[in-house]
Amino acid sequence: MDLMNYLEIVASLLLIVFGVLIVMSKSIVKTIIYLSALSMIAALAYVLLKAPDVALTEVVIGSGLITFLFLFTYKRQKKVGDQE
Amino acid sequence: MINIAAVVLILLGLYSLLTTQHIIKMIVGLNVFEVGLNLFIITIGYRSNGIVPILTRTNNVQDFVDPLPQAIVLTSIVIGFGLTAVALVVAKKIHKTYGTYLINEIGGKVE
Amino acid sequence: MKNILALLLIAVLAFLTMTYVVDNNLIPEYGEARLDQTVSGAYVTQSVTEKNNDVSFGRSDNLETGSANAVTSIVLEYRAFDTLGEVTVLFIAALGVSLLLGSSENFAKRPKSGFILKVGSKIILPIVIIVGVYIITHGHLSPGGGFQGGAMIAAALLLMAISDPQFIPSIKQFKLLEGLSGTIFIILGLVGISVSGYFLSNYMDTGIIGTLTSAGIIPILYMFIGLKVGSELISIITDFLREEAECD
Amino acid sequence: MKYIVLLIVLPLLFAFLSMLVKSHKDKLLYLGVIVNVGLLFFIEQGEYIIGGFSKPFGITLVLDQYSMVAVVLINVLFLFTIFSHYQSIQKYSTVLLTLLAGVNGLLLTGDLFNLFVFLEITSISAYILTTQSKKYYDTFHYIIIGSIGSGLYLLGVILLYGQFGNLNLSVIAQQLNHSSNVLLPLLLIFVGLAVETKLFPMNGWVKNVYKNANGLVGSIMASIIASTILFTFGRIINAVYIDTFFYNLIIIIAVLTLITGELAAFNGKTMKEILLYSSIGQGGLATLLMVTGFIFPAVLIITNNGISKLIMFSIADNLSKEDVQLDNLKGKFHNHKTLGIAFTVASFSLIGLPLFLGFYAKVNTIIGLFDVNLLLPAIILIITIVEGAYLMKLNILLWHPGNEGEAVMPYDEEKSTSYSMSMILAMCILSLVLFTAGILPEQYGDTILDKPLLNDTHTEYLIDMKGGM
Repeated sequence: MDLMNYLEIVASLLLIVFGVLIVMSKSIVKTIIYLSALSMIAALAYVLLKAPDVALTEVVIGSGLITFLFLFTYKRQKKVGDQE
Repeated sequence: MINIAAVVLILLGLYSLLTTQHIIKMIVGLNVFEVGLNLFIITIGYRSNGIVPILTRTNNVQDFVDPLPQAIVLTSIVIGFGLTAVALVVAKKIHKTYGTYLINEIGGKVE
Repeated sequence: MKNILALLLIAVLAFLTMTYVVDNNLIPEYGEARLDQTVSGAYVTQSVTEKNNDVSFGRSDNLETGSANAVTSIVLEYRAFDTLGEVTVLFIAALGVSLLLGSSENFAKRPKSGFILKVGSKIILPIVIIVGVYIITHGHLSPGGGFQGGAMIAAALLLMAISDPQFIPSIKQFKLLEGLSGTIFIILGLVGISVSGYFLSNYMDTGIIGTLTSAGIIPILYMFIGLKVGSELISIITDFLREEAECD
Repeated sequence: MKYIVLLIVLPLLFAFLSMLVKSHKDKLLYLGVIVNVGLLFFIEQGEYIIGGFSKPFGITLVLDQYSMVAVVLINVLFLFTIFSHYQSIQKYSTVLLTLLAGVNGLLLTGDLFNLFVFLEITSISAYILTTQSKKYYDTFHYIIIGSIGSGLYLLGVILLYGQFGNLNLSVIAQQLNHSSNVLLPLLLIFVGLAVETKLFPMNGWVKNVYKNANGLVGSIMASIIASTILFTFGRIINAVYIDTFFYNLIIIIAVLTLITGELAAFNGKTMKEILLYSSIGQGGLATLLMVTGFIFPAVLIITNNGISKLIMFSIADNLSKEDVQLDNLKGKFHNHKTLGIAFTVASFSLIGLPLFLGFYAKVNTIIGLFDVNLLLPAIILIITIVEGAYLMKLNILLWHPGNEGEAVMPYDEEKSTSYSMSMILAMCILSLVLFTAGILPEQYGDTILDKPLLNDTHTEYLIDMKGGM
């Protein structure tokens, strides 16, 4: 058990924790932020799995742009203000 | 290790997709599913003593991890982004038409 | 009721997948993948068409792809047709987004940005763009490539849009750029037919592996992919920024 | 012609070009479709490699007899669809071009991951096309189910890669033997494709999407995409060994799809409802034939269904833009006699009456299935009677002369009576095809299929694809 193994375990646990948080969370904004965090941790996992190309893509697209799209879609709901 | 987490993410994403009432959260569930799927694909090609599949002065191609799953995931992530963008725009349009993101409320208004 | 059904379905899938993943000899166990049993064995030594035992950085020349990054050589060489499909998916997505959101010229009034954001983004912006361009041009040598670099440049533009409320990207030029780089990508592929008889083949000299000018057609293709992906993402982002206005 | 890849690449090239010359988008679409149909005259069978890397390393395009029939059928149907509905294309011409590239890719590619990419191209184009009806919630439903389907498909493909170390369908098929355990990957691939094949538990989306579709989208979904996916499905199912459990499972699902689809069509209240449920039923029938290995009857059924559904969906949309109750359509065909005859020919062919292609297809199906067991042909015969009942009912209603004393519906009362010459021409040609293929099946078989009438098995039918069973 060297450092990499511990990191892998930590990353796996974090992935599952954030997955559960996404499923459990009631607030949509929180869900979106958790999704961004999940992507970030997935990128860490990609680095651990020796896939830097994929990690780079996941950070920029999965964690960055997708979060932006989600937030910009959801922001409208707050303006109309008739939900939940 | 990570492969089990990936399968759990796939299942969590599916569960979230099937049970939630909120359209945005369905798309989030779809994304969780995709993240899990992509992670799983990468783990198929992982070698615990492998190295990053990029040739430098100091390494040898024989030690590389499997690069093909990585290439597949690159494609898959970009495709997932396109899909998410389209789904979100349709969600926006739904909100504009029905004034809500909740499926049970839309169900009443569609008929 | 629906939840129970979903749980049941997922339990079945979980059982099936877990039996497959954990402890069987069907797929390689975690961390035990073997290159010699897959097609990747030939990809990394670049010996698909002819046997090639020794690949060493800075010495081997005229390899099949000449790209030091094995992922890049798969994405743009062995499975380049997938990449064409991939940019097409993004292309349709961008097209669909702009079709659905209409063409209102109004942009959302974005909130005024703070001092730190304004100044910070001015400092960060050129760095992000330079890194993006670097990633695109070094796609065959280091991690990254057209997709990542293009997405980074798009993200830089997003940063600009957030920090400066007056900033409105001109979508028309990006649409033109998108179509143009897609067309050039395909034409570069079609040239392959006339030169070597295969669509998207690497018909240029691949040079010495590890140098910037190596890998023949790959850096050129990646440049156009970068342009295309960047402009597609920018047009998606701009459409999302724009629609904000309609609902106010 | 050596360069089959042009069938996929040229539509894409035109799609990208249409971004540059926005004002001539629609002309590029026509040009692209016509060029593709023109290319069909030069194609030759064989296996073509892309990028110069032979299989399993590179991506290959497979053009055997099976995909030859499929490509010819789909491209020609696409041409007819475009020209009979050119008014409703509007700004969707680029999407249609990418759709054309996507379906050609699906039919031709011999690589499982490449197939996923084309599946996504096709389905995203389809999502965007279905938004034309402005029923966004239905489109959303379709997007979600379609994405789950393609995700599961990808999972199945990657498990196959883990097992066999490559992604080429025919190479994997050769490596399979009777002891290989490929149940889970195949199940996932099957479920993934079942969404688009409209098989039993996965076809909830079909109803709403089809019901609101206009003529263009309806014909494309019911005729072009449905046939393409069935052809793709048939290729995968026949290339790989299927173990008995899986085989029986798919047969049960296919039969259930057939029965539920046709019964729902029998109970259909509107014209489009009848047609869409009948599409589901025909999809089940074609799947059943594919699984049991009767490729030739399956191809006939898909061809027959593709042509008939194109005619019927186009005319259904032409009769009434809104999806009205059947009674309001009484005697409609007296105003459009030509279209009425085309519709009747299509529905007769769908039932399988003699003189039409459908008869040939159904006879082949039933004779073939007698070899499997007696239950399946019996089910199909009963279903054919049900099918005949509702389609005859529909035809009688539409040709109804009106009760005595009650005037036949006045001529130009409806605003929906607008139809174009090109549409009438297209419908006539297509129904003529159904008719000639029906009276001269051997001719048709020799020229296009080049195959004896009966007892063909997939092993001799799909070149280079060895399967078990």
